[in-house]
Amino acid sequence: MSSEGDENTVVCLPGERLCRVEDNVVLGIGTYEQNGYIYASKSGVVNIEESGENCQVVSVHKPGFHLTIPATGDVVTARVLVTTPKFAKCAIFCVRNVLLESSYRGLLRKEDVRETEKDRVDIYKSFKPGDVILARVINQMEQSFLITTAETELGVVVAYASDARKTRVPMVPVGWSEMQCPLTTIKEPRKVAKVLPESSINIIK
Amino acid sequence: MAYVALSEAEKTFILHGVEEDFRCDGRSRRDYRPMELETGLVSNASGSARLRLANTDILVGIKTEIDVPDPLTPEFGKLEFFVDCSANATPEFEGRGGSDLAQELVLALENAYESPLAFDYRTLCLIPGQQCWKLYIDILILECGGNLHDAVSLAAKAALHNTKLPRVTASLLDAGVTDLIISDNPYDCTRLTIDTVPLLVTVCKIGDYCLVDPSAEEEACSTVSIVVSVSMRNGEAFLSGSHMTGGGAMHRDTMRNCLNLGLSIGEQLNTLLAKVLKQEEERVGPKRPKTVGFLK
Amino acid sequence: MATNATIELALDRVDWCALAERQDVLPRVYTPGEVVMPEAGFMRGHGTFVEDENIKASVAGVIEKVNKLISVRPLKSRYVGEIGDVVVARVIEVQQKRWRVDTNSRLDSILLLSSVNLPGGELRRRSAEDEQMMRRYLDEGDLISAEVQNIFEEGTLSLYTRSLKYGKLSQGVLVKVFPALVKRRKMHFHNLPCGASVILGNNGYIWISPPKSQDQEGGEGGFAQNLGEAVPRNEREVIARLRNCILALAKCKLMLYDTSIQYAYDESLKYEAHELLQQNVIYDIGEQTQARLRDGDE
Amino acid sequence: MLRVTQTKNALLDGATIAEDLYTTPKDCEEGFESLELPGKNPKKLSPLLRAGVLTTVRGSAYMEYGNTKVMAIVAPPHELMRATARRMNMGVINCFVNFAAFATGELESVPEREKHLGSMLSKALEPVVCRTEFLNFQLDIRVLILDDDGCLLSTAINCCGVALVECGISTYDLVTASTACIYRDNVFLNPTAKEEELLRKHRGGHALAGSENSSSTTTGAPQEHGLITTASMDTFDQLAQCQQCGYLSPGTYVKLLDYTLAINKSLRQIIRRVLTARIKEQHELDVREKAESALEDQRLAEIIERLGRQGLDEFIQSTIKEDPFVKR
Repeated sequence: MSSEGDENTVVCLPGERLCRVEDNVVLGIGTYEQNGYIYASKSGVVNIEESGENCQVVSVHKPGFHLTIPATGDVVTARVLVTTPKFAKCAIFCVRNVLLESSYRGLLRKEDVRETEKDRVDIYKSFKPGDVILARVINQMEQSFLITTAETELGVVVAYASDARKTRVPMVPVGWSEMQCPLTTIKEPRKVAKVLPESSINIIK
Repeated sequence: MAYVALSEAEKTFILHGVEEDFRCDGRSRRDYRPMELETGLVSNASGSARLRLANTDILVGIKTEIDVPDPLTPEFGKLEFFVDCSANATPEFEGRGGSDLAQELVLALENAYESPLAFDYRTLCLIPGQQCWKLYIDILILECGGNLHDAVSLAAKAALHNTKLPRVTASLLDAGVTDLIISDNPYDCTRLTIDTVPLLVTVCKIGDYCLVDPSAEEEACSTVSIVVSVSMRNGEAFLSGSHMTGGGAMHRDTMRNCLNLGLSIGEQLNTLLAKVLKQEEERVGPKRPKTVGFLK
Repeated sequence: MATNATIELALDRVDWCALAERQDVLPRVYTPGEVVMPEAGFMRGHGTFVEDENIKASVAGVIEKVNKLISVRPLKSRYVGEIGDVVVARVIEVQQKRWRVDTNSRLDSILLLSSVNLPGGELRRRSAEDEQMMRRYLDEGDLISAEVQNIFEEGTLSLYTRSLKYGKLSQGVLVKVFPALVKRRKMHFHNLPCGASVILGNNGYIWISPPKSQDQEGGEGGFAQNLGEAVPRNEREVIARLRNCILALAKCKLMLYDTSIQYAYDESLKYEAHELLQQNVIYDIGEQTQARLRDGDE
Repeated sequence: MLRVTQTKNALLDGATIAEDLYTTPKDCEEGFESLELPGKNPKKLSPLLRAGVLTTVRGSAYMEYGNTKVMAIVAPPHELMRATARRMNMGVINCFVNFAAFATGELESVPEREKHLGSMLSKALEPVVCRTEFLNFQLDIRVLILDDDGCLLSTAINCCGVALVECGISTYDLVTASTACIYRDNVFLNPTAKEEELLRKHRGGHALAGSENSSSTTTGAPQEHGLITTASMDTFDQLAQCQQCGYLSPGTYVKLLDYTLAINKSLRQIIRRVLTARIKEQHELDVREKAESALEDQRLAEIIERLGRQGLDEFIQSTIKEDPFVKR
C-alpha cells in the first residue's frame, strides 16, 4: 500500500500495513503491531535491517528531523549540572547522534558510576559540574531518566579545569581516572571515557 | 472521574464479568444501581434536588435573577451551569484538582441544554428584548462513585422541576420604562415544563461490550465512553448532544449499538424520573411538611 | 433492553437506627473531655489524656480496660495498626528497596524488600536491586495480603509477607468497610462453605476471591497472577452475592466475621444478587442476621 | 410572554426606535434564502494544506478550508508539569486554542469558545497518538486560528493530525475530521460561518414558530437542527471523536455521521498526498546531505593519508604551494 519512492525506498505513512508478524520479525522504532500485522506509526522511509541470525528489524526512519525521546539502552550525551554525594544531576541534550531541542533531566546515581567497587565511588572524584559525559539510559523514572556510566566507553568526554581561568581550555585525558589541563598541567580526577579514536584526527603522532 | 488504582488481576476480573453480562455487584450491563431522590430540601434556593446513585452524591440548587436577554436571541431566557467538585469528595479535588472534571461536566450540560427544543427558553422570557429570567444551576458533587454525567443530569432535571418562579406583572410607567413587580407570595408562582429536558446517559465500553452506569472501578478499566443526551418530545427520543470521552477510539458499529443502548436507556430514565417526581408531588403536596435531607 | 433502574424517594428511606434499638446492652460511650477515671493507680493508654489527676477521654469512643491500662477506642476511625494484624494493602509507589502501600491508615505503610520472599523462594542476596526488578514483582496498584511486622514511632506500619499465607492477590473483588467492624479473630483467611475464599483485613479491606484449593493456601506466598483463565459464572455469582452481603452488614453496622457473613449469605439466598443493593433488602438481611446471631449467642 | 409595545423614546429627541427590537422569524427567512443552498453537486472545497510551515518549530502545519485558516504547532514532549500523585500509564496531551484578534466577528464569546475547542481537540487527539511511548511526559499542541469561517474544530483536528505526523510523534493512524449540519431539512457539509451562525442564532427558534403555525410541512414534528463533527481513523475505521450539538432524531444523526465519514475518506487522500510529497522532499534533502558529508569524509581521509605519507613539515609546505590564494 505504501507508494514507491524514486529508488526502491518505500515511503509510508502512519497506519499503513507493512508486513505480517512472523517469528523472525522484530518491531523497530516507528512501528506497532495490531492483530497479526505490523503497522507504521511514523511517516518516513521503511528500512528492514538484518540483525543476528536471520531476524529482521522492521523500522520506519523519518528523513529530516525526527523527534527522539531517550529510550532505555540509548547512549546519550549529557552535561553534568549538580553533583551531590549520592548522585549527579545532568541535562541530556543529545540522544545517539540526534541533537535534541529541549534537554531532558538525567540522574546518575552513585552506584551506577562504575562497574567495579560500586559502593566506594566518590562522585566528586568522577564528575564536576560543566563536564560533558557519555552515558547509557537505564530506565525512565517519574520526571527524569536514570543513566549509568558503568562501561569503559562511558564517562567524561570533555572536562574543563576547575580553577576559574578566562580561557576555558578542555583538559586532555591521561589514563582512566585523571585528566590534565594542557596549560597549567594540573591533574584532576575524572571518570574518563575511552573514546574510540577512529573518527578523531590524531594531529600529534 | 476520580482516580481509582486497580491491579491487572482486578481489571481482568471486571472484564470477564462484563463479558458474562454479570458485573462484580451482580448487575447486568443494562442495570442501574438503586437511586434515591429528594427535591426542595434547600430552603432559600428557588429549586433544589439531591440525588444519591449508590455512593455518588449530587446536590443541585437553582437561583433566579432578572437579566437582559442576549441580542442574538431576544425572546429567549438564559441558563448558566456551574459545577463545584467539593474537596471532601476525594482528596484529589483539592485546589485545582477537580477543575477539569467540572469543566467537562459544564460543557456536556451546556451542549445538551443548548437547543430550544430541548429546554423551552421562551418560558423564561418576560419582555422580549428587554428583560428575562436567568437561572443559575449550581451543582455540588459531594461524593464521587462513578457515572457522574448521569447523576448530575438527573439531579439538574429534578431541580428544574422543583423550581418556583414568582409571578411577574408589568406596569407601564410614564417615561416608557416598564417596571416589573415580582409577587412575594411564595405560593403564587409558575413552574417550568420539563418533559423535553434532556438526560445524559454514559455508555462505557469495556473490552468489546458496552455497559451503562459504570462504577468508579469499571470506569478505571474502560478505554472509551460515549455520553449521549436524550430528550423526549411527544413520545419520541431525540439526541440533543453527544460526545466521546475517555481517550480511546471506538469502531463505527460499536458506536452505533452504544448509541441505541443509550437512547433506549435514556427513554426509560426519562419516564421513570417523571413518574417519581409526580409521585413525590402528590405525597408531599404544595406545603412541604419536613424535608428528610441528610439526617435520617 | 429494559433496565431495572429504580429511583426511590428519600421520604421512604429506611430508618437504620431502628436496628440499633434492639441492642440489649449499649456500651457506655465517652465524649472527648469527659472524665473517665481518677488517675490514681491506673496507666494512661491511647485516646486519653491526664488533667488535674483525672484521666479524660480525648476521643469519642468506648473504654477498653486491660487490668491497669485504660484506653478509649474511637468508634469510627482509620485503621490503627497492631503487630500481628492481617491486612490487605494496595501498592501506591515503588521506591528504593521498598514499596509504599495504602492500608487505610493515617500514614501509608511500608513493605521492605527484605520482608518479602522473592519468587525464587530462597533468600536472594539483597544487593542494590533497582526499581525495574522490584516492579516486576509488585507494581503500582497491585493488592497484597500481609501481616504487620512492627510499628515505627510516628505510626507508619511495616508489613511483611514472609509466610506462604501472604503474597500478591490475583483475581477477585475488594470491599472497603470501617476497620472497627472487622472482628479481631485468630483466623482471618476463610474458605467459606458457600464457595468463595475471603480475607478479612483488620484494616477494613476485605478481599473476596474464587475458592482456593486446599494446597495453595492464601496468596501462595508468591507473585504468580493467573490473568489468563476467566472465573466461571457460578463462582462469580457467589462472589458478587458475598460482596453485596458484606456491604449490607457494614451498612447495618454489624460485626464482620465468618459466621456473621455466612448467616447473611444464607439470608440473601431468597433474593437475586443485584437486588441486594436495594436498601429495604439490606435492612431485612441485617435484621435477620442480627436476630440469628443473638439467639446463636444464648 | 408579556406583550408590551415600545413607545417613542424621548431621549433621542424625536427619533423613534424601530417598532420591534428583535428580529422576527421572517427576517431570518431572507437570511436563509441568501445562502446558496447546496445544489445537487455541492461545490467541493478542496482544502489547502502545507506541512512544515515554520522553520523554528519542528512540527507545524497550516490548513485552509474555504476561508477558515488554521495553524497548528506541536512542541516535543517535556516533563509533566504537575506531578500528579498517581503515576500516569499514558502520556498527557494538552491542547491550547487561540483566536487571532482579527479572526472572528463577535469577540465576547472568544474565551469560552477557545476553552470549548481546546477540550474537544484534546479529546479527539488522545486516541490518535501512541501515548504509551512518552510516559510521564506532556505533549503541548498549540492551535492558532487565523480566520474563522465555520467548522473550526474539524479543520483544527486535520491540521493537528498533519502537524503530529510532521513532528515525528508516533500515531496509530492518520486522523481526518469533518463537520455536517442540518437546518430546515437542508444538509450543509462543512458549513461556513454564516450557516453556523444562522443555526446558532435561531437555534431552531423558527422550528418552534414553525411547529406552532404549522408552516413547515412536517407539522407537529419539530424542525430538526444540529451540527455533528466527526474525527475518524480509517485503517481500522475507528471513530476518534464524534461531537454533536443541536436536536436530531437518531435517524438523521446516523445519516450525518455517514456523510462526515465519507468526507473524511476523501480528505484522507489529500492529506496522504501532501505528506508523501513532504517525506520525498525531506528524503532527497537527506540523501543530498549524506552525499555531501560522505564527500567531506572522503576528503578528510585523503588528507590524513597524505599527511601519513609526507610527514609534518613537508605536508605544510605542500599545502601552501597548492593553495593559490596565499601571497608568495
